[in-house]
Order: sequence, then C-alpha cells, then structure tokens
Amino acid sequence: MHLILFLFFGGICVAGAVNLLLQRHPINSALSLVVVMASLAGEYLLLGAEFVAAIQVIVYAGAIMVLFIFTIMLLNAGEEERTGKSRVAIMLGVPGVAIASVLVAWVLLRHSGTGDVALFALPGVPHDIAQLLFHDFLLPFEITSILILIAIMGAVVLASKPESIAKPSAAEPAEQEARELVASGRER
Amino acid sequence: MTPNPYLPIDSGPIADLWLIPVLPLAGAAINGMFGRRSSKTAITTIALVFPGVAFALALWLASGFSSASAPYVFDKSVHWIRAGNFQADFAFYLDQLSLVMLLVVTGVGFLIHIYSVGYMTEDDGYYRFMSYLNLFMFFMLTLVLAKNYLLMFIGWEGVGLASYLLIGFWFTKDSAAAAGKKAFIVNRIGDFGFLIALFLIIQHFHSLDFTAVFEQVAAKPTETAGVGVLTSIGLLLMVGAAGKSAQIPLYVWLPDAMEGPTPVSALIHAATMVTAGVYMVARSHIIFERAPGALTVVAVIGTLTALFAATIGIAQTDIKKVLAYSTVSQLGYMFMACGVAAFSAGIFHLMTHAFFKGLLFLAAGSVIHGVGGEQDMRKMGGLRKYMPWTFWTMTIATFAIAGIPPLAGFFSKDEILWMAYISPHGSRVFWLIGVITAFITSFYMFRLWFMTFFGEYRGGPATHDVTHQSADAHAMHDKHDQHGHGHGEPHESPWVMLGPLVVLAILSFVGGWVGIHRGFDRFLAPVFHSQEVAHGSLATADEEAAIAALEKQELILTGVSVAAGVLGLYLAWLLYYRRRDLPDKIAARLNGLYDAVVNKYYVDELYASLFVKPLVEGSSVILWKGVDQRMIDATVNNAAREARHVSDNVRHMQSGNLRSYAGWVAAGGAAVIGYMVWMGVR
Amino acid sequence: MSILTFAIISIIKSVAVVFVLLTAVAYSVWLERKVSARIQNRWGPTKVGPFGLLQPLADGVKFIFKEDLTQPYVYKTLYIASPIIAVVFAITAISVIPFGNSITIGPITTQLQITDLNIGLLVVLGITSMGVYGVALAGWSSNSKYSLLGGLRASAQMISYEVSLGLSLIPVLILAGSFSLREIVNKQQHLHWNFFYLPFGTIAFFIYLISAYAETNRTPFDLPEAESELVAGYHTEYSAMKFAMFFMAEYSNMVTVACLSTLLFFGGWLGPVFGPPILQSLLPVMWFCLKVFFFMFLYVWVRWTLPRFRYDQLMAFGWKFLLPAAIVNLVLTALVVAWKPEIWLVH
Amino acid sequence: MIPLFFYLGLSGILFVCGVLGFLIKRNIITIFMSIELMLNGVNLSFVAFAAHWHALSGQIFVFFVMVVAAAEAAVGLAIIIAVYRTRETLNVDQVNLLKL
Repeated sequence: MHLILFLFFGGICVAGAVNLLLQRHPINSALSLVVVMASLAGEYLLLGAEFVAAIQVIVYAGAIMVLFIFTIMLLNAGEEERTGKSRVAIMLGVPGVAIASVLVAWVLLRHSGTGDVALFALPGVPHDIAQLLFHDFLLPFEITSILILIAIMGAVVLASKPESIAKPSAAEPAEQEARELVASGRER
Repeated sequence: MTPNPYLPIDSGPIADLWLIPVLPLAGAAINGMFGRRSSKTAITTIALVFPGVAFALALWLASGFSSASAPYVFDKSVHWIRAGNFQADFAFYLDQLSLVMLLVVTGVGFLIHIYSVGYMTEDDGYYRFMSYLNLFMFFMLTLVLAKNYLLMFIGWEGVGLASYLLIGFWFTKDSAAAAGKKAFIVNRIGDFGFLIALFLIIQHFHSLDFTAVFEQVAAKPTETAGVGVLTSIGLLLMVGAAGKSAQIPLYVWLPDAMEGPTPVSALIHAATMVTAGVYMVARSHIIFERAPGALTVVAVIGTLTALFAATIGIAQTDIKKVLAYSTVSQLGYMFMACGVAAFSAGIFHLMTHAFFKGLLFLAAGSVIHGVGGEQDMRKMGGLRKYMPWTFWTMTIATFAIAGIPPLAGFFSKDEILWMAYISPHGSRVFWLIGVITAFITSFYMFRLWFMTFFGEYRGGPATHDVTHQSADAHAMHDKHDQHGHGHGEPHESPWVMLGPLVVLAILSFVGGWVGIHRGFDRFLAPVFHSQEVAHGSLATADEEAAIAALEKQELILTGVSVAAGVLGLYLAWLLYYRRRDLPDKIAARLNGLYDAVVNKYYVDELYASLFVKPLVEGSSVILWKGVDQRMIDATVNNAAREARHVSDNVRHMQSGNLRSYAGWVAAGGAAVIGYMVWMGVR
Repeated sequence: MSILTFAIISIIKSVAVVFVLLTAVAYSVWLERKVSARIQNRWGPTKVGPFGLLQPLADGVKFIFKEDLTQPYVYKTLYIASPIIAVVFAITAISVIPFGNSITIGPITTQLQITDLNIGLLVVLGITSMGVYGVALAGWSSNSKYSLLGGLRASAQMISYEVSLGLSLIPVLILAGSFSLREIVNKQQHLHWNFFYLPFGTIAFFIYLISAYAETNRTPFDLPEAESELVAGYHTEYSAMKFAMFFMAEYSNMVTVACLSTLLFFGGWLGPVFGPPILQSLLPVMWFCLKVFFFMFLYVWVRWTLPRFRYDQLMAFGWKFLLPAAIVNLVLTALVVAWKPEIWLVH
Repeated sequence: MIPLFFYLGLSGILFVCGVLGFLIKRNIITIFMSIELMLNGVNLSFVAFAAHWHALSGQIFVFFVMVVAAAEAAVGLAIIIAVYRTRETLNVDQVNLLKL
C-alpha cells in the first residue's frame, strides 16, 4: 500500500520535473512545478509529516508558485528561443552533473541500503512541531523572520520603478507588482 | 725576571708630548675653517707658527735627551677604548727612535712649509694647501709618537688621507685626481695587511701597547721553522710597510704621486710619509728579530726594489719622475738595512735621505718654478748660469745621494752596505746588489744633474713641444704655474724658497758625520740594544785582532762603494756632457730593453690588466649584467609576465554568461564529490 | 468496520455531500436573485416553478446547451483547464467540513463529516489558496487585456487577503487548541461560541468575514468581474459551460466560507437537541443548515447593499487595516490566554 | 515499509532535474524555477531522514528551507522584473553585461 502510493506520487513528481525541463513555454513548466510540489505534499503525508505537507501546499504551491505565474504573466514571457550561446555549460556542466549524481547514488547505495521507512513513520503533529520550533529552534525562527523582512524590502526597492514617486509600502511583493502593473496599465 | 733593560720603559720623565701633534692640528683647523676669508699673510703666519712651535718643542725635548736617559712618557693617557680585556688609550711615547723621527718630521716639515709659502702663494687654494700640510704634520706626528699600534694606525691612515688630499690638490686635473685615488687605494691594500697583523697581535698578545706586546714577544723563542705567529705578523707588517713606503708590489702609486705640487712630493714622498713603513718595521724590530724568515723577506724586497727602481730611474725624462724612482730605490736600501737587522743603519739612512732627497725635490721645484713649469729635462740645460743657488744646493744633494764622501749619503749608505755584508741575517748577495744599485743611483742622479744644469738652455720661452712624452702633464702644469709663462729667461727663485734649500744643503753635508764611530748607532742603542753590532762595542773585547781585521775589511768595502759612485759620475759625465749623441745611439741599439725601461716595465699596464680590468669587467659582466639583470630583474619580470599570461587565459572563463558559470560550478562540484568519494573509498 | 464498509460509507457520504453542495450552489444562485430582487423592491424569478424555484434548473440546462465558443487566440490547454481547476478546488474544500455530530444507522455509527483530518483547517486553507490558479490562469490564457488584468487583480486580491484570513483564524485555534474542525466545534459547547469571546472572538470573526468576502471576490471586493470596468473580468472570454463552472466555483467557495464561519465562530451544529436518537442526530444538521443559510443570506445582503471598492482602496484596506488588526488581535488573544488560561480555555 | 533509498533516490532525481534545468534552460524564470525544484528535492530528503531517524528537527528544517526559498523567490523575481525592464529580454544568454 505504502509502496503503491509512494510510486504513484513519485511518478507524478518525476514526470512533473522532467516536464519542467522539456516544456518550451515557462507557464507550462511553472504548472508542472506546481504539480511536483503537490505530489511532494502527498509524499510528506505518506511519511506522516502532515503539517509540513499542508505548509508545503499553502506556502510553496499556493504562494511562491503564484508569484512565478504572476511574473510570467506580467512579463508575458514567450517561447524559449534556441540561442546556443554557452557551449561550456553543456559540455562541462551536464557531464559534471552526471558524474556527481552517479557518484552520490553509488555512495548512497553502498552505505544506506539497510535503512527503511514505515508508513506514517513520524507523525508530524502540529503540536510537537510547534513545541520544537518555538523552543529549540527559536533563534533560527527569529532570524528567518528578519530574513523575510529584508527580502520584502529588497523586493520592493528592486521592483519599484526608479522614477516612481510612490512611497514603497511594506506590501507583499505580489501586491507591489500588482500596483506596479496598474500604474503601467494606466500609462499605456 | 728582571725587566729587560732595553725594552721601552714606561716610567720616564713626564712631558706634554700631546702638544706636539696637537699644534699642527690646531693650525690645520684654523686655516681650514677661516682660511677662505683671511688674508694670505694671516694664513702663512698660522701655517708656519704652529709647526714651528712644535719643532721648537721637539728641539727642547731633544736637548734633554741622551742615549742613556729614559724615554719621555705622556702619562696622562686618556682612556679611549675599553672592550673586555682589550684596551687602547691615547698614549704618547718618546724614545730615541721616535725622537729622531720627530726631529726629521718637524725639522724637514718646517723647512718645507717655509718653502711652500714661496712656491704656492699665487695658487688660489693656498689656505687649503697650508691646512692640508699642517694636517699631514699632525697625522705623521701621531704616528711617530704613538705608544700603541692602534694610535699608530690612526696616524698611518691619516697620513694616507693627507697624501691623497695633497696629491689630488689640483683636483680639476683628472690625472691628479686619478693619482690621488691610486695612491689611496694602493695604501689601503697595504693597510689591509697591517690591520690583519694588528688583529693577530691582539689575538695572541691581548693588547696593542708597545711595551706590553714587546714584553710578551721578548719572552717567546725565535721562530726558526715554518711560518709561526711572529713570522706571519712580521710578514703582514711588511705588507703594510710595502704599501706605505712604496716597495716592490705596491710602489706604483709613488711615481704617479708626482702630480701633486713639488713641496708635497718633497715632504710626503721623500722625507716623511714614505719612511713611516721603515719606522714601523724599526719600531717592531723585536718581532722581526724573532722571525728571521720575515726578516729575510724584508731584506729581499728591499734589495729588489732598490735595484728595480734604480734601473727605471735611468730612462726617465721627467725630473720629478727620476727623483720619485730614486726615492723608491733609497727606501729599498732602508728596508734592506732593516732586513739585515741593522735597524739603526736603516733609520740613519732614513734621516740623511730625508735631508738630501727633500733638498733634491725642493731644488727640482725651484728649477721647475724657474723655467715656467717645465718638467721635462730635455727642455732644460745650462741652468747653471740662471740659478746659481739652486745649482749649488742641488750639486751638494746629488753628490750626497751618490754616496761621495764626506757627504751624508756616503756614511749612511756605506753603513747599510757594510751591515748587509757582515750582518748574520745579511749575505754577500745583498751587498753586491747594493753596490750595483749605488752605481746606478749615482749614474742617473748625475745624468739628471748634467742634463738640467749643463749644456745650453733647450727650453724656448713659449715653445710648446707637443711631441713631448707627458705633454698633457706639462700643459696642465703650465696652466697652474701662473708666473711660469712669459718670463722668457729662467730665473732664480725668491729667497723664501732658497733659504730652506741652503739649510737642507748644510744638513745633507753635515748630516753624515753623526754616524762616524757609530755615533748614531750608539744613540739608538737603548732602543735597538743592538749588541749584535759588528764591532761588538759591548761584546767581549778579547779578539782585538778580529775587530782590527773587520775594520780593515770595512775600509776596503767603503772604497769599493765610493768607486761605484765615482764610476757612475764618470759615465754620466761621458754620456751627457762630453758626447751628447751617445745616449740616443745606445738607446737605439738596445731599443727593446730601452722601451721597457722607459715604460716602467709596463708594470702599471700589468696591474691594470691583472687586477683592475678583471675587477671592473667582472663586476660589470658578471655582477651587473649576469646577476642583477639576468637573475634578479629577470625573475621579477618573468613572474609578472607569467601572471599576466595565466590571468589572460583564465579571463575567458568569466564570459558573463550565466549558464557557463553554472557549467563550471557543476564541473567543480563533480570534481569535489569525486575527490571526496575517492578519499573515502581509498 | 472493515475497509470495505468504510469505503462504502465514505463514498455514500461524499456523494451525498457533493449532491447537497451542488443543489445548495444552484439554489444559492436562486436565493441571491430572489433576495437581491427583494432588496431592489422587485420579485425576481417567479415563473419557473412556484416562487421561481426551478429557475436554477432552467439556468443549468441553458448553460449546458449554449454554444461553447473557444477563441482561436486563446492558450487552448490552460483555457480549458482553468475552469476545471477552479471548480475542483472549490468543491474539494467541502470534504473536511463537519455538518453534524454523528449518526447511527443500524450497526454503523458514522460521523456526519466526509473525513476528519487533525489538520482540517489547514487543508481548507491550502485548497482555497490553490483556487487562485483557476482564476489567474483563466485570466492569462484567454489572452486579452481585460481578462489578463481581471485575472491579475483577482489573484492579487486573493493572495493579499489570504494572509489576513489565516491570521484571523489563529485566535480560534488558540481557543480551540487544534486544527481539527470537529475539535473546534466541540470546544464551543454550551454556547461558548467563539463569537462570544468578547472582544477577541468577535473581532476575529469580522476580520475573517471581510477577508473571506475578498477571497471569494464577492460584494465590495468583486472588482475583477466588475461589469462596468472590466467587462467580465477573468471570465470574459468564457461562454456556456466553462462560464457556469466559474459560477459554480464561486458559489461553492461562498458555501465553504459560510460553513467555516458557522463552524469556527457560531458553534457549528451545536444547538438545543431533543427527541429520539434519529432526531437527535439530525437536529444538529438542521442547526448547521440554518446558520449556513443565514450567512448565505448575509452574503447576498451585503452584496446588494455595499458599493464596490476601488482597487487601490481595496489593497490599502487589506494591507493597512485588516492585516494589522488581525495581528494585533492575534497577539492580544495569545497574551490574554497565556495570562489567564483557566478562564479562557475549555478543557 | 519502503527502503530509505527510494526516497533519497526520488529526491536525487528531483535535484538532478533541477540542476539540468539550470544548465539547459535559457529563460531566467525557468532557471529560477529549477532552483525551487532543487530545494524541493532537498526538502524531501530532509523529511525522509527525519522519518528514518525519528527526529522532528528534520521537518523543522524543511520550514526554514521554505522560508529561505520564499525570500529568495521574492527578491529573485523582483530582480527578474528589473532585468526585464532594462533588457527587454528574459533570455539569460543575452543578459551577459559582464562579457568582455
């Protein structure tokens, strides 16, 4: 049972990932990525990490990917045209990645063959996670909050039009983009 | 052990010896600092008063001195160096030997000062010249009166400096400057040997003070076999002496030193400085007596130099060059005397030589002065009529140096020859070479005499003989001797120059008599306790007959040397008076030898090619081009170029293309992972 | 309770719930048209069936048979996919909503809820956030300026208000102590409705309600389909069936929001219960339906009374007022609860 | 019970797809997405190991990864917009001002 579900979600994941590579239009790859994330949430549920799965759906699939879709829509990115500019990347990069992955896989095979994981092995109940998060990991939690703050400010400054006199609000970047779009809309 | 009676004794009557050297120093300082602004008479008075007072003081000290009296000691020795167990002080010391030197230096020095007042009045660097002369007097006196080797060495260097300054007095003349440098460098080479000798003394005797060192040396046995400590010290001292007193290997600087004004040549290169080497050897006679090996080396060098320099003297045409080579050969005589352990004879000849060689130089100066700066004897002739005083004083000097009795030269030279003959350290060979040199000496001296004073005056008033061998020297000299030109007829020098000439003439006439009946020898006995003197004045008087035989033998040898002198006179008279054409014919016939002699056996050229050129070439080719450029600069420049090349190649990696960066990162990642896995697996 | 029976029961339950949901959606359309008409002093649909009750059926038939135009310039795949996405996520949200206590038919007692996840509320939130895709992609794929603008505005609005929605729910969680909706309702026994936890519960409710309205693009916040400006917003290019799907998605979202507000703040199916066991298990459902109806009525009522927000006002209100209020409310409830847990928390 | 390796394998595959995406794709946004994919692959391995070692901290880490990913996405997309505004193109090969 566990295996079937695992293979099901795993299959979707891999399909989505490969699709991301193959698709020529970014919107398609974005959606395939959303599919990958959703199926990953499924995988997390299989492992019992339900809170993580929920957050994965809400944060990753729900917020970040929407941002991506937003950007694609805003910039109406077209098809990818073939500009074979950097041979180095292909000739050097791809073999490098191949070698690295083969090596890592080989090492994993040799060393971790024995361990296995049960269905719902570790129930990631929100209560325990909260307990852990706000006690042991409080400092990282606070630091990440500051990180997010900085990211917001950075995004606002970067995305705002240089000559725009609009006072950069502390809005979510998404909202910022929307306002910016409206402004551009009015201009055109 | 009872103190050896003949060692220098510290406890002598106290005398302010330090005054004697300090006075000329004061003179030099005053002239040096204020000379530029003060008037000529002021400079002259200072330049003469200070050495004169020093001379008077010396005379006063000499009056209270006799062979038996103990040496004066300046006990208020100022502490100078206190380093561990080694100490050296400013200590002065006057005994019979240094008294003689003192009198010679101050006496002859003072006369030359007077002479140079006349000679250098018109020169614009007059105050500078006078202060240098006083400075020289100061260093020479420190050298002579020093009580330890270190202070002597200071005098030694100072004298070298003074000679450099004075030779290169007319520094605008390149040849003068070059001669000054040459003198200084060759002296330094000699001083190098002297320094090492001092180091050896310090190492073995832990002190440089004469009394201390000589006590320890006296206690050591004479080194007969191999090169022991004393022999090596002796040899090294000899090297120093050879450097300073222009002996065989290091004599080349003296002939060139003639670039300086004539009074300088007289004072430094005849009377005083060059004799410093002889004085030093005499002073450290105890070391040499215990190192027979070193002694014979000294003798050999002395005789060889005497003969060698004399032969060169024959062919020289420049009057001062002839005198310079005669000085070298006379110094050779003195070293020969010291070499055969007849130190007192050496010092006696030193004194007489100072008189007649000083006179010869000063006379030559007045001759040059008279004919308007002309130094080439072939331009002179018949000056008898024009300069009677100079002629007569020069005659006395020439006869003295030739060793014609009753003049001074005969007594001292004969003493040396006799000592060379009979002294246990000497040998018949030295005596024979000595006689031959005596003959050559008298020949070239009378050649000079005849060429300068007899025949008709060959020098035209304004003619410039361009073909003359040392044309440049002549022309340059002309420029300096302002009043030379436009005089037409040669004239007699003023009295201020002739005065010293006359005094020196009297001295070189009378000087020799001091040596009759070993007078001089007995006077110096306390210093040299020369009981080995042939007559064995203190020896057991049993073999009256033996002494009588010795005296008879001595008379015979004296006769032989006088004959050699007369023969030289006759030959010079024949070639340069009767048959003036002969010399050129003879010269033509033995042209090879004649050219060699004229060119001073190409010794200068030899030294240049042996030492100077390789040094200069070596440093430029090997050090400059080889090491500096090809090694050091090259490495630096190459490193920079290589860095540029490498960075140029690497630059292409940063193509600005994001995906190539990713490619590189991936490749790097793979490499790292591969390495880690490989390490892990290994 | 073997796997088989569990499967059958869950299938029956889900079919029943979906059917009820769809009819509720249809009749909420009817309700809206009737109520809006009454507000505007007119009758609304009365011809089709008594009191126009069959009007939704008529509309449904109309939508099915209407010609479905797909413009050539649209981005075909996504154009078709987006309405489906919207409907699917809207409907799946209902799966976690409990509408009654429990019911025993014969040997089997089962909970009146499709499934009770202990992170129920999070799932609902997740699904509603996924709903944004339907709208965004619809706007983009129909390849026209209006629809693009409509789609962007709608998704921007939904994202922005999702934040304040989430924050406003947290006080409820603090009081209930669990994500599971059933737990939350059980914690509100004996009229301890969260709504009555003055002042925090009520504030949380109002913030929730307002951001929920924005989430479903309704009433004051229905700018995207504002007829006057953007023709029909993101579903301008859609016709017939796909248009109907968007409508269904919208109304099912409304139903979900209504259910949630009753569950979280008004004690869900809690109400006076009496009579025989079958009645006792059905009465809670009746209470639940009454409350949901009330909120649906509130929806329609608000829609036809309040004027529409301008877009920047909407955004400013969302970020500058609603979000801070939610945060403050959250912090205060946390403080108060931490200070006097025994008063506030029901064990 | 599934051997741990399956999960790691899956996450490995996802990661490799992400890297390949980064290498092959030319559109900046797609490259950015492949980074997200890589991060997701990592998250999966985190959760898998957390389950295997029965330590919840693994899952906590996933949260932090998500936060970072969110921050990165925000800033990254802002940059992409800025790039687009000045360059009028999203093709990464044309955004190579550093080129010599």
